[in-house]
Amino acid sequence: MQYSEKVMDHFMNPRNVGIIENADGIGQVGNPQCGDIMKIYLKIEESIIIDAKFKTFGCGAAVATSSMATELVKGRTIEEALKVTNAAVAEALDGLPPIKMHCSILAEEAVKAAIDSYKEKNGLLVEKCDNNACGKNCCNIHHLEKFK
Amino acid sequence: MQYSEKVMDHFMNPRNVGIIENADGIGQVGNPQCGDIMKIYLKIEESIIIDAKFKTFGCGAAVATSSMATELVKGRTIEEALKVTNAAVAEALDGLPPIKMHCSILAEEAVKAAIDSYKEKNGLLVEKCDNNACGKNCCNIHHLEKFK
Amino acid sequence: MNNRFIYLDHAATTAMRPEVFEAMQPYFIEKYGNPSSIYSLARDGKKAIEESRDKVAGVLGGRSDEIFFTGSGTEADNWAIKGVAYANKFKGNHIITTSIEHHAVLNTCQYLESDGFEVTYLPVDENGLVTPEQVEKAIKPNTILISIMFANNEIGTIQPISEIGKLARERGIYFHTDAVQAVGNVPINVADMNIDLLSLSGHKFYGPKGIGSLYIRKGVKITSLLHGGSQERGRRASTENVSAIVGLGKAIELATRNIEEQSKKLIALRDRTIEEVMRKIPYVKLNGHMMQRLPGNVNFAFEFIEGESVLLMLDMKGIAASTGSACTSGSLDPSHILLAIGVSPELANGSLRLTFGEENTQEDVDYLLEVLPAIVERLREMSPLYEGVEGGNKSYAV
Amino acid sequence: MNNRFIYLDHAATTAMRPEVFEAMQPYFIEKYGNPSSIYSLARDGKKAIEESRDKVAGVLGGRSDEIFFTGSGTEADNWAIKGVAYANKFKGNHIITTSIEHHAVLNTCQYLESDGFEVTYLPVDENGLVTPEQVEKAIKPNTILISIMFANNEIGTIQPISEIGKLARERGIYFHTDAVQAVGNVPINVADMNIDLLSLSGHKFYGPKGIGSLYIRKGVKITSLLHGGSQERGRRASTENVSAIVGLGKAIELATRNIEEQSKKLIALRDRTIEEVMRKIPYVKLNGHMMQRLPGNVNFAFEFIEGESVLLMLDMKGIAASTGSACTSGSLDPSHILLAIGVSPELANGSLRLTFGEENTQEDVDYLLEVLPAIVERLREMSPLYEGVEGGNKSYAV
Ligand SMILES: Cc1ncc(COP(=O)(O)O)c(C=O)c1O
Ligand SMILES: Cc1ncc(COP(=O)(O)O)c(C=O)c1O
Repeated sequence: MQYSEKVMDHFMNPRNVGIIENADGIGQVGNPQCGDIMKIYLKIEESIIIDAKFKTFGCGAAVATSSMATELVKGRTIEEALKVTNAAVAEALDGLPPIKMHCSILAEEAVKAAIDSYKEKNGLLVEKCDNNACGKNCCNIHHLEKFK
Repeated sequence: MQYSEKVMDHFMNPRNVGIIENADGIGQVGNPQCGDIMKIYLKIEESIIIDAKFKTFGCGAAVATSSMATELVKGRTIEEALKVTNAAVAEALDGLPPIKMHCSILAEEAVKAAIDSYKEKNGLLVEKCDNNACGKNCCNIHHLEKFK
Repeated sequence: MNNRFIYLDHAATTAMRPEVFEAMQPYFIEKYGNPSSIYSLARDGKKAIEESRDKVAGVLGGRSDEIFFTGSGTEADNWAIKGVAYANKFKGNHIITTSIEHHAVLNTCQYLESDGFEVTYLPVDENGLVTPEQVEKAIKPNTILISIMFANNEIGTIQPISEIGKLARERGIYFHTDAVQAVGNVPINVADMNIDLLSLSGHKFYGPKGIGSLYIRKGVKITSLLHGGSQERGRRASTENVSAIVGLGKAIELATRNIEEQSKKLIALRDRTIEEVMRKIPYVKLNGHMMQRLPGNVNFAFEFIEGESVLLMLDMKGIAASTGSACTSGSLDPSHILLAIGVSPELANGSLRLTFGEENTQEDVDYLLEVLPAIVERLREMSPLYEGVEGGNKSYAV
Repeated sequence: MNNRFIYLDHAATTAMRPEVFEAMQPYFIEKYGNPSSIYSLARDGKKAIEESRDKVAGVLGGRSDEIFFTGSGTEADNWAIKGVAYANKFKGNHIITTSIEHHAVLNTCQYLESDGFEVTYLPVDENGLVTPEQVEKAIKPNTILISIMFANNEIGTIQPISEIGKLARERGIYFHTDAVQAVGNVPINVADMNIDLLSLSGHKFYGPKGIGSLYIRKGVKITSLLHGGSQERGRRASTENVSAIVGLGKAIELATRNIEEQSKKLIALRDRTIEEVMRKIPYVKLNGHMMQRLPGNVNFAFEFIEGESVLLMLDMKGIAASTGSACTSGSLDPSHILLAIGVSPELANGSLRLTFGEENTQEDVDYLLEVLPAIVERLREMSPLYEGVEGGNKSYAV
């Protein structure tokens, strides 16, 4: 395992660890059997993410991608935040080892899930995802062939 | 291949190389396909081997065993010489590597063949060997299972 | 950053002893001759190989002509199992092993399954033990080989090898043991223990990497794995790796010279670590057997956190350790060994293996005990699974 | 005894270059971490392995992810042939090779024959060459693999690899070449030459013993030979032999840096030796091709004398050489290679192989030319086959 310095920095000094009381959106993806759980809390005012926090159970990359994802979405509109891809998270960390790319997907999905929960609470959710592989189910992500 | 010092001495400074003109007995065993030919010349007077010489085509052990065999039979009666076994030749050389033991057999057989030729010439040969494996045929010796 | 460096991963590999390196050195540049050659340059190498073979034979209680050098422990395992399987397939096609073998054995057995062999993977109890009775029950008329590891690489559990050897011998079934983790740590005698084949690997006992050995009892029917030249009496081809063979010989000699004393020392480090960690850190489980355990092996499962994170933080503190889980092996699945002893997948993800070796001291344990609790606490603080646990909600699923 | 030492057996093995040893040294004791581990200690080793892989790929003209490290050239050969055979057995069971391969290929093929494969051993001409036409004619609908050595280890003959590669590729048949003797001596490019698999061995080009490599073109279907851990991207298990891998990378880099210049130098030594020996010594035959020949390879057959005796006498004069015959290999049969090029068994017994390497000089050749004729003469004087030959009776059976 060769992590970039950026990954190690975000692992050893993670930004935005913690919880937000009365968060506007909370998203949790992954499960402990797969070895990673990410829980992201968002504070949203007028469609702008004014604060983001996370708690993560997982490997170094899982912590670092959570940290980076929260950094990347803070201050953005939810529409902008929805466009933060896993690739963008990985890139912002100067890359991830191939077998750790799934962590960046998890981070992307955790942000989406948190925004979804915000939208749902506020009656904004138009389309429902009924595809099991869309990221609600960690084990599907983990075993996507392209990350093997 | 690890030869004893004695073998190397008898190889580098072989005793009794050469031919005896008008020899009383000449024995040749082996064949070039097998990689060894030994030819032994004996000068015999009143059943005593008063001189022995050899020519050998073969490996270090073949030369050394020829050298040693001629040394061991010189001055002996033919009856005594017939009792010089391959083991005795090998022992006198401080041993031979297992895959080279066949050379000592060849030396024993070359002496026997030379004495046979002497006996035959002098009408002394009582029993004839009609067993192909008795040493007249090199290839049988070389492939004796116990030396593999 | 931290200047301290403490290596607690001796089960993964060990640093070569300086004496081993010194023994090897002449064979790199100076005495480089091919040992199969006849000229003087080659002679020393050839002699050195045979001396090394004698040492290995002496340590294992076998004969020198029963010792064969291989390119690794993995090769020894592959050779033993495939070699016996293919040489005896007309006698039978059933192999017995355990579910906690190293992948060098497991994957070889799985390969053989794809080629028509039948393999029984015996389950183990919560401590990682198989019983001779289990083995006995699994034997069928077509059983040709029993392969059971001497000691486990993750949890350190030592199997009842003598008893299994005895019952295998009584039934005329070949018995192989992967002793890669055991050699140099626990006494072994292939004759007393009725072992037919035994694998070992140099770099696990302060010897070189890329060299192993397979003990093959005289008379065992086995085909070659590497075909080619007539090295190793025609059974394992390839130009002899003289320096590594010499190094292995030296290393096994040194590792077994004071094995009891060394073992006592390691047990002291191990037992104090176990005791203190369990006292200082809540929600932790010791994996493996309490007594039947390699002297230097400790394996914990910490709840609510994931193993790689612990390793990375330990590394930042100058401690090298490993986990039975995912990340080290390039696979994302939790350890098959921990699952086999009944650890839940979530808990298996939180495992930490500490394996002590000859240079470790009680000061190292002091330091470990100083930093580990804080690391575990810090990661738990970050874990969504730990939220509210302190308030009594003990565990999610142990 | 003699203080001079001249090594003329570079085809058997070579002394490690000091630079190679230096490159390896840190990985014996200092940077001993298991490259699969995640802590810092392991990182250097892992990086060094990948750098070495890049070097090998660069030299061969392949991609880094097509290079796999093995424990030897023999392992690479075994893996290539068995691996392709078993992975493609449902496509076909026919393999084409030559009668002059190294035993690592020949014995592997023979093993496969015992397991239901069909092998064609192509004959060679008197110079040791196979033609692409022969290969083409031997191809059958069930042919899955062609394995033809790049250059021969005894007689140095270089095969028309590009042409064979081309026709194999056109027909979708895998092409393996044992390049153990060629790497570092002649330029190789796996892409240009349409090579699918290529074996090499570190100790033949001033690198360490006990390390080799197999090039496997992306997409080639091949099963593993060593099953176990997920090293080498899951294809070749076992803890990486870091120091040896680093050494191999360094060695291949150095051996191929000035390959043309070095080759010219060796050819000069070779050709002068051939010319002068044939001029000075009667009743001698050059084995192998005059032009399509490894730069450093000389192979003579002397009539009336036996090879081992020549070697021993050369050794006493401080010259290390080898013979294609019997004694070196632990077998008593004459070289299968010499027999295949039509040398009679008796003459094959009198062969002498001299293989030059980087440290040899024209002075070495001077010395050889000084001592060799006398040795040959001396042994002929001792040989019963030579009796009376000088008087015109030229030869017994060439
Ligand atoms: C129990 C066990 N068997 C086999 C092996 C394989 O040994 P190596 O990696 O030296 O091939 C190892 C270590 O990796 C091991 O711990
Ligand atoms: C042509 C050829 N192939 C394969 C080998 C086997 O290589 P190693 O002995 O390094 O396994 C050799 C040398 O011994 C060789 O010359």
